Amino acid sequence: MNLDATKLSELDAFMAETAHKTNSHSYVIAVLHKAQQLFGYLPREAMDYIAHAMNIPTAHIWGVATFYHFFNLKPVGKHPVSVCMGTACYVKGAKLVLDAIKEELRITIGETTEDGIFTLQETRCIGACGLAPVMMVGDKIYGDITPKKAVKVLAQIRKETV
Amino acid sequence: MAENTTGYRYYLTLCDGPTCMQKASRTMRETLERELARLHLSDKVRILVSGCLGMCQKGPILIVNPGYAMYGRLTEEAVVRIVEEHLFNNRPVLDFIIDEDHLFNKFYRVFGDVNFFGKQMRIALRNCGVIDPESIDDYLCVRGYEALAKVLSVMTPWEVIAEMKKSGLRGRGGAGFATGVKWELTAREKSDVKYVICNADEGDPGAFMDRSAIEGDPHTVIEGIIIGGYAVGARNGIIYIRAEYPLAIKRLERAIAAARAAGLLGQNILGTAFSFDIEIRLGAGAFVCGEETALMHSIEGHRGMPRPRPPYPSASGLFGKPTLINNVETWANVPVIILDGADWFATLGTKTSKGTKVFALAGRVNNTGLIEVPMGTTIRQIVFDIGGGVPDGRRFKAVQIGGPSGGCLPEQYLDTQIDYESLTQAGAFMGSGGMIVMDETSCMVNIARYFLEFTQDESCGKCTPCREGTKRMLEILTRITEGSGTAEDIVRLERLGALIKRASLCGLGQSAPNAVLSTLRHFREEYEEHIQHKRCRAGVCQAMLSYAITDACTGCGACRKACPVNAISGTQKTLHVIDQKACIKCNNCFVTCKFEAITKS
Amino acid sequence: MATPLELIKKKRAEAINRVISKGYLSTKRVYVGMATCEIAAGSKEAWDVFKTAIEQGLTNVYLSQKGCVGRCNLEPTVEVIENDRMPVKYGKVTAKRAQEIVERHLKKGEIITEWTI
Amino acid sequence: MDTTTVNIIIDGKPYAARHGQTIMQAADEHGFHIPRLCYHPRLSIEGACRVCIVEVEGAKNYVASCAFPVSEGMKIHTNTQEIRRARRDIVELILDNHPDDCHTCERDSNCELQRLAASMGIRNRHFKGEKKHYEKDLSSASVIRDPNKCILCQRCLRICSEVQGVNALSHAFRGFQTVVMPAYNLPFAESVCSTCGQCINVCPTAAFVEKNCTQELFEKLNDPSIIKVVQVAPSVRAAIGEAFALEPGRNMEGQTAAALRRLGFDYVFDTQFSADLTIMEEASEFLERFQNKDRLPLITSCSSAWMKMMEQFHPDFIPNISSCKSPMVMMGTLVKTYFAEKMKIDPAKILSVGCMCCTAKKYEAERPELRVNNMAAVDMVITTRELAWMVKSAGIDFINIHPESFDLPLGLSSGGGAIFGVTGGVMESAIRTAYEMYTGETLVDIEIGALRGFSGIREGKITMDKDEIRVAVAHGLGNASELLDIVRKNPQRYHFIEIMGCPGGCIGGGGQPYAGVNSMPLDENILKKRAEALYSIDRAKTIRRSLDNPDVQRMYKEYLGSPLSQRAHDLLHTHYAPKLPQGILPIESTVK
Repeated sequence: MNLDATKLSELDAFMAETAHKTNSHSYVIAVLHKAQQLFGYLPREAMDYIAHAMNIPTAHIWGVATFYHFFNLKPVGKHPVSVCMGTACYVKGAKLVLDAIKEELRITIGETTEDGIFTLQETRCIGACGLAPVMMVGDKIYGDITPKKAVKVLAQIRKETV
Repeated sequence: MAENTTGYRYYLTLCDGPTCMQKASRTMRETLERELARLHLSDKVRILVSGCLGMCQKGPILIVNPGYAMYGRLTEEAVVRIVEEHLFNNRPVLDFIIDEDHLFNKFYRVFGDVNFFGKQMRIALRNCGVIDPESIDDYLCVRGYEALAKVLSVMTPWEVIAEMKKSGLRGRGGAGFATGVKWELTAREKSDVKYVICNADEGDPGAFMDRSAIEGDPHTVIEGIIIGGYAVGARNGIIYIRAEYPLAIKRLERAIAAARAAGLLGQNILGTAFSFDIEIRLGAGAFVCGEETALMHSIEGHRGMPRPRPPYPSASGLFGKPTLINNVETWANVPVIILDGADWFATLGTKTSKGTKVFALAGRVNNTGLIEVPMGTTIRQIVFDIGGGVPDGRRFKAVQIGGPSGGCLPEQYLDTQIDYESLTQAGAFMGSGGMIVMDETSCMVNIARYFLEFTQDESCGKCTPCREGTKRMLEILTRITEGSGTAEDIVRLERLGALIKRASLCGLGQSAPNAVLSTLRHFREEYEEHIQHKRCRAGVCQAMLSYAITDACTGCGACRKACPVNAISGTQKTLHVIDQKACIKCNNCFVTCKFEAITKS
Repeated sequence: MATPLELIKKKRAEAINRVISKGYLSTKRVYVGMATCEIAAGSKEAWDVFKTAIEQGLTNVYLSQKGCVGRCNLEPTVEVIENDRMPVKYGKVTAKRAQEIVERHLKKGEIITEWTI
Repeated sequence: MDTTTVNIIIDGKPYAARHGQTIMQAADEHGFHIPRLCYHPRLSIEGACRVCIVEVEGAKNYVASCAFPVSEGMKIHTNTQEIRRARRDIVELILDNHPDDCHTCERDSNCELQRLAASMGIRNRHFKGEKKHYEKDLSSASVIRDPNKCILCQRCLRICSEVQGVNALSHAFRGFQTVVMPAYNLPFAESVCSTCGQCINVCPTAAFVEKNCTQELFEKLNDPSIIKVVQVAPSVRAAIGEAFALEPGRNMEGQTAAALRRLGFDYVFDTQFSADLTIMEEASEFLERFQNKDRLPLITSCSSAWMKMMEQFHPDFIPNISSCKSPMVMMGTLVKTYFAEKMKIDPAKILSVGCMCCTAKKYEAERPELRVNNMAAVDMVITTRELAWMVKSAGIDFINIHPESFDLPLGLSSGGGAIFGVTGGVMESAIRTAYEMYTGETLVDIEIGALRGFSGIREGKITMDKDEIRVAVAHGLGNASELLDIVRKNPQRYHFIEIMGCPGGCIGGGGQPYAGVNSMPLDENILKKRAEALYSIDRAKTIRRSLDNPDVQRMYKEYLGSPLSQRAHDLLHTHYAPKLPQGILPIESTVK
């Protein structure tokens, strides 16, 4: 896979900003954040690119990228779907919502639907406990969600996307 | 719950701290009630009793809202005049008003939401929900950065440290190490470079104190950090914050930029020789990075895995340099302590735990939310007075304090005071301040399993007890909740729990078994029921449930349609039946039925 | 040379002036909760309603955002402060409710008691 | 070093310790051997396995003795019932996520975990549950990676990064899912792994083992249509005794030759012979470059892990690398040419086996550019460990066997060939020969002290006629990279450099016997004894310089002509090319 040249130059610019700082290597997590923001996930080529640019062994980059849950190692669907599994949401039935979504989309956590529309993620508390249980599609938060409501919302989004 | 704020003309807050009590605040109350009745104001004025307001030398204290008139050194004669002149004739009595420019008290000016806020005392969160967090002007208006200016004008770093030590402030992130001592240890190290870190990697499920504090009042945290930098001789500050908090990050960035522009950060702060700057570093979704050595590894660009201590960060921390780490709430307390004084701060709270503590109150409680209460407040006051008790007429069962590292306390511990030692003794943990109320519909085994699943998932995998041990504990708990536990499983849980607690490398591992150990201690019978009688009294553990349809069934057929495995049969308008063998206990029918005709037991 | 304390007092005075010049002394001050939780609950929509109302000519109103006060189950919250009146805090302020608050409270001075906290 | 004395109490009795020591170090000095697993004296402290926990009075929790410093008055309990039980439970937890296949495991009876479990007295298993399951990685020619056996002690990745500077490995994922793997979970063969095999050396279990080809070899040895030829590297004889529980440092040259014949080899040759040949070529190459003012420093090429690393990490040094093939490959080449011609054997019928202290030689043997007349120069490489196992398996009484000599014409060697196996040895040998080649005089002081010992980088000077030759030696790939950095900054600093991929040189190779019951892998005292074995072979020889080896001289006369002749060039020299993936050398402290 070849990385998009425009995005790559944006990544270069970001790395250049950190390069002159003291302990510049320590900014690798920030750089990975930037790469994920640009590419939607962390393609191996991007990690390789960063490794060479920052002079950090690839195994080390891989170790960091796999340690933190925030980083996606596989491409993500157009609409990332996440169900909050924080305590408040859990107590109010988030698990049932998650199960319903799994069944509806026929994928499990970390997977993307075949049509590339949805990726299912599990998330820690997003701080909207008053609205528990909560589901997020992209940046939009759906509160007081039930298994049925969740399925309906997703169906609607799929219809709009296709 | 919605309180009619306009029904009363005035709200009075009467300080009920021990000193004020001694100074007869109780007789004041009687006088007050008598006078109000005399002027037929009883139903127009609401009297609230607050915890210690920390102005003991001027007590007893009475605050009249709206308007926020604070009366001090009350005497009976003063009360009579206040009722007559202020409450009846609407003219504040200037003679008794004390002019206190305390920082914390800003809060009372604004909130009439008395049930919820009456027992609270806001220090760390004093500006949250009061000022515009994106405006440094707003912050300056409420004496923002005055503590910093004071420190730079009239205090040496050692005086600042002495003040912090005197205040009795302890780390709000977990174990409660004395903040002043931590500062002193870092200050004593000789090094050309030192770091000051704000730990905002709040990861407890159901806790959002740090996010709220930063989103609501970022400058307070920043001011605290700068003061810390001055005290320990650092020039570099770092805020390590979860990437999952974009708004908080944005507000911090804005606040830092504004502070720089105002000469409050950067070179020669406020024209002095002191220079200091702050940068933001993002976490990336790892609970263990709340542990200080893991956090530093993460800032250094590594996997967030803890290392053995010593060396402690104060001696060898970030990039091997002396480092001071405190969490958001701890930093937010600093400016208040500097401005209002350690002596005042030390009057708040209990013998060993001073000041206030923020909690995220959630679960089966009427008023969920973020609260700040003086140390020493009882759990009962929080759950029932502030939280408004358990909804739907259900029975309180337990409260889980301290998130995944904490423990569950049953009813008989409701009168436990909030302080580090009392909570630990009871089997809970101050933690960063998650507080989840549970009623009879919560299964304690399932709750323990939930928290263990969390810590197990968040284990970094470095040390054996945590990596392997929590996995085994989770397997055992899962078996118990699925009805295949054995009597030895309890022994195994206790054995593993004790091992993990004492042998793990870091605080995450050491506290991981708490959820299990505390429920085993206080709710052992529930475990035994699950194992011996295959019964979950809360009706949560699906494997132990059986669903049945009662006579209330109208034969509408909704449950039949909702059942994914066609386990429900019945013709229209006749009683439906569930085939127990086919039922997968998915709960769909139970949710679907409009007539409460489906029971689970 | 001015001490830091003197400097900060000067800065505060300037800040107060700036806040006042933004209309702080207006008769009604409206604070909309704008923390993550509030925004998730829909406070941005409520904010837009107030903002639009002011742009369309609503006067004597000072609009500001604020952080979360902690009333999770009642978010989004909006607070209206008027001189010499008990501050009023509204809970669960949807765009629709915001519109009514504009019409009834801000324009006519009526406190919509059933929505107050 | 801080020498302040600290008084401590271990298990109720007072002892003296030094300020700055860890509890484990202090306890070790007083005869307390606290059980340990992830600890390794050459590596950074992890405190991860928690096996070495002790109780310290006043501490809330157990402390890891490998990491916790002693302090005045500290009261330590290493052996209470409670701590024994805690340690036992920890080891049990490790076992619960470990395959229960000890009897069929490569490390059976040689496994640190097994020994530990035995010492804990684990008789029941309480916490059984899910075990991890991963595919073995068989892609590498040298090293097999089996994550199922891994107990996450992190020794492998620490040695790979801290000692070797290769950083081929990292933890990936976390918690129960943590696995040690190369970047992107690619096959090991596609990584920057140098195949040095140090991960095998330090692994307490069988998570890393060499690619074993003993069964295949046994089969071939039974095939009468094949002429079986074997060569033995210098370091094998210095270490193989340890695999038979002999004390380290015993020279088992004769026993090895005899055992190889019992195993069925037709010809048993000595790699030390081709080491002498290497010196002839390399010394000549050096002098040629020196006199022609060609690119210097010349860097040795006999370590195959170093060669792979060089191509991936330091391709800018390719012009500096000696074009000489390694002694093993020179020997293999000559077996299939010179020897075959001389014996009138069809070289295609020859099985050429290398018996090496090294796992990287397995990779080297497969390099296509080293083929000779379209045949592999070396068909198969077994390590010292594999040889020891074959000897045992074949029922050969290795300890009591009557020593035998190597076969001629490829079995006679000088002392200079023997010391190839220890760091600095190649340089020492080369100087012995080059001096005479250059000056026409014999070097009197033949043992060059400055080049001996185990410090990571060593320098020396020798005056030949009026010319000063500055040389340097590095062992371990991490030191090699450090030395090259010095050269990058100051290209004129050295004329000649020896680099060995493994700590201590070949004697510390990735194919050497596992550490015994009372030692740690790569124990420096054991390395010293192995080195001494080779030095004493050298001392015992009358011929100590390669150019005095009469069989080498004969070979030039009869077959090769002279060093660097066209024929020598065709058969004994090779070339290098940059390889992917390109390695990355981090600047200090970027890796943890």
